[in-house]
Amino acid sequence: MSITEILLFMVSCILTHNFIFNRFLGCCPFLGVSSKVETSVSMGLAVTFVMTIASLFCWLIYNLLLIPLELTYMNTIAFILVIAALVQFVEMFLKKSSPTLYSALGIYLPLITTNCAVLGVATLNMNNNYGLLQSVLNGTFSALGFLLAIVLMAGVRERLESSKIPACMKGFPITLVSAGLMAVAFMGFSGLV
Amino acid sequence: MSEKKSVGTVFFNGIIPENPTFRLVLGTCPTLAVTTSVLNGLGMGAAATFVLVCSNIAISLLRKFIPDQVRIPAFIVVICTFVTMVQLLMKAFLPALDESLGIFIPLIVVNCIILARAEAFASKNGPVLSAADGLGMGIGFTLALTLMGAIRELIGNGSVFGFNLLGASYEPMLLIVLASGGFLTFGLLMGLVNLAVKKFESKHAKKEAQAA
Amino acid sequence: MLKKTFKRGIHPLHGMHEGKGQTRDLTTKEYVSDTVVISMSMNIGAPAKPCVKKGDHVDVGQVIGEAQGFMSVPVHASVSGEVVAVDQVPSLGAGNMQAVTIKNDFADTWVELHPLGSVETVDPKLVIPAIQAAGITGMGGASFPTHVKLTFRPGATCDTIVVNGAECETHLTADYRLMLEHSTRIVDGLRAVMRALNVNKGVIGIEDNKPEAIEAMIKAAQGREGVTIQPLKTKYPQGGEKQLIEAITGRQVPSGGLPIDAHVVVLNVGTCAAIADAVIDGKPLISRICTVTGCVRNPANLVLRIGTITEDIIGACGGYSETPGKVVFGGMMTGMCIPNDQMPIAKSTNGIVVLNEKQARSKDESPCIHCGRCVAACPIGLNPYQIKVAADKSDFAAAQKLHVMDCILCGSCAYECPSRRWLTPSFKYCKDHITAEAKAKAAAAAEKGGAKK
Amino acid sequence: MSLRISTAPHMHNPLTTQRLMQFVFIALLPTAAWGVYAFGFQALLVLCLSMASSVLAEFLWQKIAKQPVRIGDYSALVTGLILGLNLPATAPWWMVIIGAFFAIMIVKQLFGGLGDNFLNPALAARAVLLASWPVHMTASACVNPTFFQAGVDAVSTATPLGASGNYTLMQLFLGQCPGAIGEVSKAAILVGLLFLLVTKVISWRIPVIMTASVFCCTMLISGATPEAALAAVLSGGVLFGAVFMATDYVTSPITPWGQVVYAAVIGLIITLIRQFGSYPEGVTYGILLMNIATPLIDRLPRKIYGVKKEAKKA
Repeated sequence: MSITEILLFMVSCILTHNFIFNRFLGCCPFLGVSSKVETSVSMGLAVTFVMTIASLFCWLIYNLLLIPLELTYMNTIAFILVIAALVQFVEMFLKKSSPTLYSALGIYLPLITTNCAVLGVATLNMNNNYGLLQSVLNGTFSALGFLLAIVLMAGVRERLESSKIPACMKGFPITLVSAGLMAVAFMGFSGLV
Repeated sequence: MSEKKSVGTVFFNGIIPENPTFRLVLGTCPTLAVTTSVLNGLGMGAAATFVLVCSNIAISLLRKFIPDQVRIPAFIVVICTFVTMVQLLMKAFLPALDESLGIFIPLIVVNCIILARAEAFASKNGPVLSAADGLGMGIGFTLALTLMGAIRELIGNGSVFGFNLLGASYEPMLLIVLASGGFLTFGLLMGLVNLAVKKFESKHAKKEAQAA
Repeated sequence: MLKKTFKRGIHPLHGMHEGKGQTRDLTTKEYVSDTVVISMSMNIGAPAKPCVKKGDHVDVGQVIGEAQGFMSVPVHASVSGEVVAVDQVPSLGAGNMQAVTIKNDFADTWVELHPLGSVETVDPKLVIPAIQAAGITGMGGASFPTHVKLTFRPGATCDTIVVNGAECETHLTADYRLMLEHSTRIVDGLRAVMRALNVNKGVIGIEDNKPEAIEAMIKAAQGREGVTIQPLKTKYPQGGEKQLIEAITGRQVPSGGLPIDAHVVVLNVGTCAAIADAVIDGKPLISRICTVTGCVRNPANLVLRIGTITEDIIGACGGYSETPGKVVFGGMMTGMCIPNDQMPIAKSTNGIVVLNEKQARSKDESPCIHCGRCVAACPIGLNPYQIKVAADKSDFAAAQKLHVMDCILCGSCAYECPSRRWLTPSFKYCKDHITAEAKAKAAAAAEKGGAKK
Repeated sequence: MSLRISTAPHMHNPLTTQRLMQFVFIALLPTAAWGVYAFGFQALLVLCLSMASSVLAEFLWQKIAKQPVRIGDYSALVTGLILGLNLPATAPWWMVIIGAFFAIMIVKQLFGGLGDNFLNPALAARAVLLASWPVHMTASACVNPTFFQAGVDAVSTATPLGASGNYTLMQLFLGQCPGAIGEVSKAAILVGLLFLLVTKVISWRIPVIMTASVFCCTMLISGATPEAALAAVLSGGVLFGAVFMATDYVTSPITPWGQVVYAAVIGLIITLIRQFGSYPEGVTYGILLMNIATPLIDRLPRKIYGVKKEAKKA
């Protein structure tokens, strides 16, 4: 891939096909962990980290193990095990090597196992027959798109904290409506790549 | 779990009081993504219900044998098995539906409703109750998805189940079937449900107060 | 001459000469009423203790309240006559306070005075005790005992004395008249302080809407060692201590610090004149210039004895011209409302502004529209709209994080707010609450420490 | 004798929210008048319908939610007018009503009403309408044929961007081109801008920097000549957006530097969407996207008197 292609791919993953606003992947943490800007940044970074390695390992497992063994129908089960193991491993590794990073990202890591964005990106890589580099880039850039979305959302939600929102709309409903309006704005990027 | 629960209450619990979509806000991704039409919503709901019931029963049966430390991976493997079954069955018999649900069928694995019920209910209760819980939750999820699908299809396409209801002169509001429309519909609907529940509860409380 | 100023700020009543037109050209007149009520608590710190009793005869300048400790100043009789009462009277903002009521015999007999002579020859060591003995507190509004301000904690140094002649408050012309009529006295007072503190730079800052005052002061400062006049741009709150220091020296007082942390002492022109009186004539502080304006028949700049009752003052100005809605001690931006016109003036009362019913009506808050006018106005650089959100939720920790403690309560944000939000009152509430909390904590900690011992 | 007591300050700048909104309304009148003149009676209908439904929506919501009715503050009226000016003159009546109700009820009141919405209501409604009924939103701008001598006939794009180069700079400037009702006459918009600046309703920062950013980005990204870049600034809704929509108090950053960043990035996004996107015009989306980023921009630290940076960290 040339630099231009990579750049375009980045714009596509982050803006045009944003995981949250376009593909609906990773909505649970997006709605759940976006009440404070600081925590949402941590969550976004943790997801970026895991999605990048997960894309790499899932690609390796799928292309070097499942295809030769003709076990491709086992992809879902293989991917989810890889992801669960990876998250566990990353957690242990971070705990030992970088306690500061661990204290920032630690509590979000177990949540990521069931973040459909991670399994989603692995499945998308497989469905689109991406190569190794493209898979990893897809993982990173898509996760950065998630990071962007969750941080923007957190900023908006912090502002909403002081608003006079009707009681029945407080919490998830208003967050969803905000996300909807944000998705409308993100539609502006459609066709950009 | 000292109190003995009846199968009926467990079943109905999932449909309204603890509706996974509107009250517990679990499994939001498929709710948003696939509800562009009633049929999709119904299909997704049915698939999830199937996995939910089966995995609940299986986990409930296996709960004595699964060591506590590895229970989450074990649950995931069990769930994943059923998801793969659904995936293959759907590909074989309902290829059109499989096409429109796409990536969200394998993603049932990470649908938080299923894991949450396995963890919160099936690993602590017997198979019959777990099956009732799974069915209740599944139907609650399906109802929510179908409702959302119906509303979005009606407004965004002028039809329900593919039948044109609003006449040829109706100009559909395309936005509702787009991504942002999903968020908007879900948010507004949840707000309405909250409002209704609140009204109901306050009325109930008033009646009780009057009775007392 | 180059006009200096600070960042941001506002222009209240711009184009109406800051509301000063009514009184700026009126020469000061002396007014003495037949009864004065002199509060024992006219300064920040400990109140004085009355040392006269009912029926006593007092002379002008006689000590009637003794200072209680270092953070306190004595109080002097402002008229001669008979003490008719020593009792509790309502005071501004602090519940009831002890006060001495004197019936004036209009003899104006003075106690024996002890003049120290020229400010250029006086022994510098005698200046600060003389200031304390004369009962001088900040005349600009804050009423901080001046001798305390001039006594530095160990290690602190001062290289500039800044004299505040900005008079940025609207409607007030007391300092302006003082600068015109007693220019030399102000310079004398400044020189006395400069010699007492061994500082060789004294700057008098004056807003450029008072060109006559600038001229008069330049003339008075001619040939006086180290004294310069600095014209300032007309902008509110130019006369705020921190803003004045920023404008004149380019330095900033560190957050939570005092002007001395920026090696500066700020004195009001009125305070300087009072210091000159105390040093040269040995006279205590018993009278001051006060602007009476707004809805009164004959607005005036009056020389009033401390303790003169508002009702008498208004009477001396021809009475109310409309039904009064609010009577404010001080200017419109930072002044305090008095509950009734029986309130006597204190050492720091530089003006009385009478508002009619319409001007006094309070306005309801409407929602914040994020217009940013408060941010553009705040001379400190705070985000008032954010602090208000925290204040409304009584989230004092959040307010503190947003630096509410650096707020100088100048009222600029509240003045500019198109939604009429009660910004400054909320911030005052926050600051008071946080200060009280910190005090309680310190007290509790001290008690604990004491118990351990 | 009883006197009122309150805390300082005891006076206020006479400029109230209501007055500010009135000023914005007045500033919009020249461009609205031009729109009606250029597009005829139909445009007037759209504007009136939009304003009426906005005010009605606000009134209904506040009645139903049992809130004090604040339609007297002109904010709903201004939203309605801006929305109307953002629509083509051919907009069908039901679309105008849906847009107005969406703007007031969902974008504004659902979030708590005036001051609490994080998106510009009129713009969000426009984006929703554009996504829902693209055909109506980009339908032929019905141009008053008696007025245009320049031979402009009904053109089927909402902005002249689709047919760029067909209009001279002068035509673009005066508004002899198709487009939404309010965005065509740049001259009328500039009159409004002048009014807003003189009355100090807005500062120069956002409008000037945003248009400058569009100009510079067009030259840099598209490699356009200065004349073409000027045409880019004068076409479509750049000026209307810069003067009336990006400057919306509620949804734009408060701090001066925040406003600079905000306006510059809007210009960049507009250029990117115009150049590469599938929509012909990017003003709506550029402003909406930066509305979303505004809470984050407002978090940028500011210099506070007497507070040192090191001290802040500790």
